[in-house]
Amino acid sequence: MKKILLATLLLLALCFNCVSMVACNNSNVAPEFEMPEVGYDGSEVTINFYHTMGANLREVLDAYIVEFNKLYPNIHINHQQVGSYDDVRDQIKTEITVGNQPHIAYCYPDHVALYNLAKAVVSLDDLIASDLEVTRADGTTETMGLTDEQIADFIQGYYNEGKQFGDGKMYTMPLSKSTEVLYYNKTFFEANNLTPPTTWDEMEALCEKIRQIDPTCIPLGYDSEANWFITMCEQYGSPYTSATGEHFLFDNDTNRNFVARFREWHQKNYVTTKELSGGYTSDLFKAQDGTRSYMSIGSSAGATHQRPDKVNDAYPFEVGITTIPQVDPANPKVISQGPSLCIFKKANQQEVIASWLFVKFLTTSVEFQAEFSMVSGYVPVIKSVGQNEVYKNEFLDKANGGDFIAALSAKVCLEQEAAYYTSPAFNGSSTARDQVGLLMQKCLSADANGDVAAMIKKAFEDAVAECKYQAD
Amino acid sequence: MSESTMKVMQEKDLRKVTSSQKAVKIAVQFMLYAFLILMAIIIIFPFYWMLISSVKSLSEYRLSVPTLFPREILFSNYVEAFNQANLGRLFLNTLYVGLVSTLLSLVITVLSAFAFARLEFKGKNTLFALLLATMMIPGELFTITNYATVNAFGWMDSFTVLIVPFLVSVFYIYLLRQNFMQIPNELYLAAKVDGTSDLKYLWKVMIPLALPTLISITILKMMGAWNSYVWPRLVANKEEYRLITNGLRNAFTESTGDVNIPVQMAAVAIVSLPLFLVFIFLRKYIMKGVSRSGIKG
Amino acid sequence: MVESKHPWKAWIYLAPAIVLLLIFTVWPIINTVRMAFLEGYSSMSAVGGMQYNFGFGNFKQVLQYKDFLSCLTNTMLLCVLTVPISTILALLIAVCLNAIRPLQRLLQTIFFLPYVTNSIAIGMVFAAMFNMVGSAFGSENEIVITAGIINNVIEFFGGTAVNWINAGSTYWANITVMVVYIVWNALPFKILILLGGLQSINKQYYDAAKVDGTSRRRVFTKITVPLLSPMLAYVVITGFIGGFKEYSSIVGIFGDDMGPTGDPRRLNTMVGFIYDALANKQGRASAAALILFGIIFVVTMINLYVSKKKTHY
Amino acid sequence: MKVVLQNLTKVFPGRNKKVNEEVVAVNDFTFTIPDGKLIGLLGPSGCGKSTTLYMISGLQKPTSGKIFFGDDDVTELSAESRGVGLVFQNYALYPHMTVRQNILFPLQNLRGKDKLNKNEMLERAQKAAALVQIDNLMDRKPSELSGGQQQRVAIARALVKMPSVLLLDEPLSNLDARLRLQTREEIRRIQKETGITTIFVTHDQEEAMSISDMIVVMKLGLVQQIGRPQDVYDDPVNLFVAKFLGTPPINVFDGRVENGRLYIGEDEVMKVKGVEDQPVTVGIRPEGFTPDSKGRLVCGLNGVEIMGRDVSVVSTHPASLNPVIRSIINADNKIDTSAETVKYSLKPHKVFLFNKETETRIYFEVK
Repeated sequence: MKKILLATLLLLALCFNCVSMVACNNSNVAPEFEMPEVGYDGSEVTINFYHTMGANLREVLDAYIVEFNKLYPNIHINHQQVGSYDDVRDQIKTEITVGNQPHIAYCYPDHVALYNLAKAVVSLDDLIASDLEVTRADGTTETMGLTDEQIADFIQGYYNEGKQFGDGKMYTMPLSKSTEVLYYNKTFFEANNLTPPTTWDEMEALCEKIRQIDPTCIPLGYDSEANWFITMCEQYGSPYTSATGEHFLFDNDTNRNFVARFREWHQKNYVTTKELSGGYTSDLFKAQDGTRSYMSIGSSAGATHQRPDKVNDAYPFEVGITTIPQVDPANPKVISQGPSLCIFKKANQQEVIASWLFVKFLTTSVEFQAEFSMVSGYVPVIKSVGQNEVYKNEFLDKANGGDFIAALSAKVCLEQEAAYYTSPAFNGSSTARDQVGLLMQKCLSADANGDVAAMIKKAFEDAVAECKYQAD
Repeated sequence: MSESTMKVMQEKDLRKVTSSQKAVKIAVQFMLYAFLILMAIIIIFPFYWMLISSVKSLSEYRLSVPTLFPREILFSNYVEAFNQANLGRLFLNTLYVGLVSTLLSLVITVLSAFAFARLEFKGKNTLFALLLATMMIPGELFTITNYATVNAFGWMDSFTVLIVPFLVSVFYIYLLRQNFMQIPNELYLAAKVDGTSDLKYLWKVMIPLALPTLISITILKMMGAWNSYVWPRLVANKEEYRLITNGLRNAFTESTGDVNIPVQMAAVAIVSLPLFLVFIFLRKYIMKGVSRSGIKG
Repeated sequence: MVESKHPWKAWIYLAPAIVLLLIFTVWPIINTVRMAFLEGYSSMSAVGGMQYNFGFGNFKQVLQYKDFLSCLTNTMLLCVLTVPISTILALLIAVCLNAIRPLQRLLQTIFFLPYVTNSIAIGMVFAAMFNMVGSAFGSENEIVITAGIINNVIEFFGGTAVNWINAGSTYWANITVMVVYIVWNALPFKILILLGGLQSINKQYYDAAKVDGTSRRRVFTKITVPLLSPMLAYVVITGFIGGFKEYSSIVGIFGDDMGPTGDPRRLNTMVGFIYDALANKQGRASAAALILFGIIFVVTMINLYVSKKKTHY
Repeated sequence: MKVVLQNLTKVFPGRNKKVNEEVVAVNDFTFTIPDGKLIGLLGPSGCGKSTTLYMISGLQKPTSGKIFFGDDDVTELSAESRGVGLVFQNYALYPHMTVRQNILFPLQNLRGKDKLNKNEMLERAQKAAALVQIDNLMDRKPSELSGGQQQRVAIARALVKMPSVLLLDEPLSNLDARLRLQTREEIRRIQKETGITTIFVTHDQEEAMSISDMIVVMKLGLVQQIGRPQDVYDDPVNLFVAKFLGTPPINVFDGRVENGRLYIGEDEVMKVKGVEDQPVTVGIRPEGFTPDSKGRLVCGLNGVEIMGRDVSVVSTHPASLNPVIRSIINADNKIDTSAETVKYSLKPHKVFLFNKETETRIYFEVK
């Protein structure tokens, strides 16, 4: 045994010597994208696309790949569901280190910030600006880039998300989006003559009232602690993070104050969250007895999960959907989330261009956007979908709090189009998001030992320290 | 000399001595069994809990006072778990990877162990010590570099990548070498005198004698394939190469909302069952393999 | 041993093993050491062409990190608690098993069962058993709904339910659960080794002791334990090495957050720390791994030294 | 203390559970071991001698029968209450204890009023060690001792608690030939000095014969013969005992008695009075041959081995049941080694006749 230990030391010493010998860097970085003069030359390429789509969405995608291939028969799309968003990120992360990344991927802004450490993502500005003409298989042509009308058709909040990286460049195209909406038990509200709140002050009063009506209830459930924190920052206009300079700005009095306020709410059983209740708050919202809630703030894409199960072929109550409460209803802020698409650098520029053509097809095709939205419950990213006849007639116009709840949710989202915000993305932005979520959980539930302010102060400081450590 | 003993004997009523001795013996046996059975219940309870939970309905599972015997037995959880995860394919993949890697691993292990146990060459002991030293380094670290390596070899998404990187286990070499060392050297000398080749000797003498160890290694290796999770997830995510643990895990992370624990328990039970069966039938070899590693440590 | 006429022959036998080990074990180790000393190394930014200084920056960052100490203390605490408890318990069980005839094999099989399980899967079972509130709010008219079986047992015996692992649970409650689970997990191997050791003790020692009228306790302390001391040393040393690598059992109970809701990373360990850093900060992860290795090395040395003093013959 | 064995029987259940075959290890053993004597239990392996010893020690319980120490029935008493000292074949010295700790161990077990204080214990341990002459090795570990020294430690450990009976299981089997001779004298000496009733088990007849006051010859669980070594040697009750005792072993021939004359093969070798005509097995001790040109037993001469004072003559005879006949003769008797045959006359008291079937002794009158 002693011998083994000595040998181990020897081995390590040996390794140490080797280090100097292998200090070379295995640079797998793909070359910067440069637009070839010919644009797309029609060459045969295979494009790998990583996403998280379930089976029903893959069907939609497959159908539109067929459509796309009518225009570009030589671009073969090979798509793959990798798992969750995090799985996509982790998979690509490891693949980038060996230069094996896909061409296109579902992404969140912080993923792109991470990939960009390796300078792996193509900046889309040149492609968007390009006025090269591309001839398609059916003889028609299209502009390589985006026309002004196409750009204007995007919901601006969604489109601008692609530019949140601090260098002014555009890296992602929005594919389908969601936000947070307030679901409320319309039947209950009407029976008790309540109106959905528009501000947080109204919310507080409302919660008190509901607690009087049903003392065992928790009136409000807020699914995502992190979204809650970040949205409050936006609504108050207080700093959260910055893409440049000092990144982590969220430790300030405004933010501590609203956290302290929500802590009181939690103590009074006004509110709970996903982590604190141990499950999506829709479970409470849908519950028919026991502890239940009458309002739930959750993803607009999850509307069907907020609908109670049918009893005797009828919904026990009707669901109402509205914008989440605001600090200033005149200047509303709601979060923008949902997947975007990014394109990775490749040695063969034709592959990049082909990827772009496909991304452009998915994001600007009204038919695809409409169908994808209807199947997924996500919101389309272009406004003209609202004018699409099928979408309008078969979907939006039928919106109600029962069978067509997804449409109702989409409708609310489309109506608040001006309110979308996105937060800066940089290396460490996801840590910040995680940390403020944890901070909310902790501050709402932890035993303060009598000194709430001190506990909150410590939690904020810890969160900032953790963010800095992770970003360092 | 015997006086003192005599006195003791006379003072005691012999019959009393014997009967009290018997009583003590019975009491001690009783306590032994009580302790062991109590511990056995504690050990086995989680498995029982898993099994009963796996056949409960979700509402029964959530009762405030859990039932120790399910009111109704729902095998539908198993069907659901099985369907959700495409278990048939996963089973086959895992079996394939397990068998091939076991076979190759055995060959490599036997050859190396033989070299370390019977052949003489310069630097043997140093090399062996170095090999053992690698066992002390946390294996988690190998992942990043190995990922880059297999990718450079172009092995991504294949059975190769699931099999080759873990073919050599220093631990198995060590185990088998210890076993080979116990085989008297005279047998080898006799074989040499008879003109038997090394390979033939290995095949005809060493392997039969070390068979229990080889069986133990086989089982441990198969168990490894059955339980592996981190590496396959990283390098072979395509459905056609997916292994059982990953398949199950993926099947349950995709669903939104809270997990249906009874179905999850059913899945855990399905994954655990083959191992239990193997264990029950080959108990002796597994235990021998594991304990041999210990006794010679 | 036989002096071979062809020394190269041994190398042919060893070739497959050595080639694979060089590629998949030795090279990763070398690479790890390299990454540990490249300040701020991450494989992503390395691809991006970043250049790194050679130095101790990663080690400094790891050691100065606010949670490093808690990872270390968690790891140490779990080691110091679980190794003695599991060893003593395993010793008792092994001795008892060795003293009975009927049912011995059945019980032996049962005690070995945890060895053939996936620690993450069975961790989920334990988590369910120790749960305070159910995974969601159910149908009864109170907030605390599904108490896990453990709390039911406690209440059955007149105690009050303890919040073991849920939001707001105390650190020591968490540690208790971990200790129970880790001990449960560690028992089979230890029992097996110790039982094997016991069975290899020559029965005549016990006959001799019996003829000499030795009491059971004295037989245990003066004969069994000393004769078993090499095996005891072995299980303690491997227990410590394994203990310092504790990770998946905590994931099993608490999930990837390594702590109760509202206080993630509370129970993080050294290996957990390494895994956390492994995602994006490979330099730091490597440095932490080397630190862990150093600690294991020192502890093993101390163990060996002590066991040399304490094991007899 | 005298030890009485009364109809002692030990039956082991068969290994094979399905076939209910029992093994009778000891069958109806009755014997009184006089106080202060050295008794050797002798027999080939599997004859039940060790089982008998273990029953006396209390480690094994007899199936039936009784054991008395003095007048006390100890049959149901467990080993620790019997106050016996037992020395194991492999000594069973605790490897983790020094010689002193090993010897002290039994004393430290004493409880109640037998309990000794530390000094008394040390003193007694020292005395016991001195008795077996290992008092200079007290701080060594057993692994640092030679086989003979370990043996002595084991005896000291058995003696230190002043047992009423000392039991030795194959005490010499693990020693090399020279040590064996030396140690057996040692055992004899210690036994005489302490006067403890001592029973030892051996498969080596020479060992048993050389030091025992009495020997018990056993075979397959049955006692064959009990007696003083010389008596048993000179007067074996059956062929087995005759064969088992003596080196070189007894020479066995096919023979027959006709008209009061004993024939070995066709050679009429001597007169045997009072024996009916019948085929017999003849046993002749090696020292029972006298080379004699008028001898009736004519053997083919194979060779002569000089053993110092004696010579061993190796010869053959068609009626011999052994491949060769070995006879020990005084070196004064000159043998013509070049001759093809050697003729013997026989010493009648070294010739035993046995029934061909039962192998029991057939006595005849020696003139």
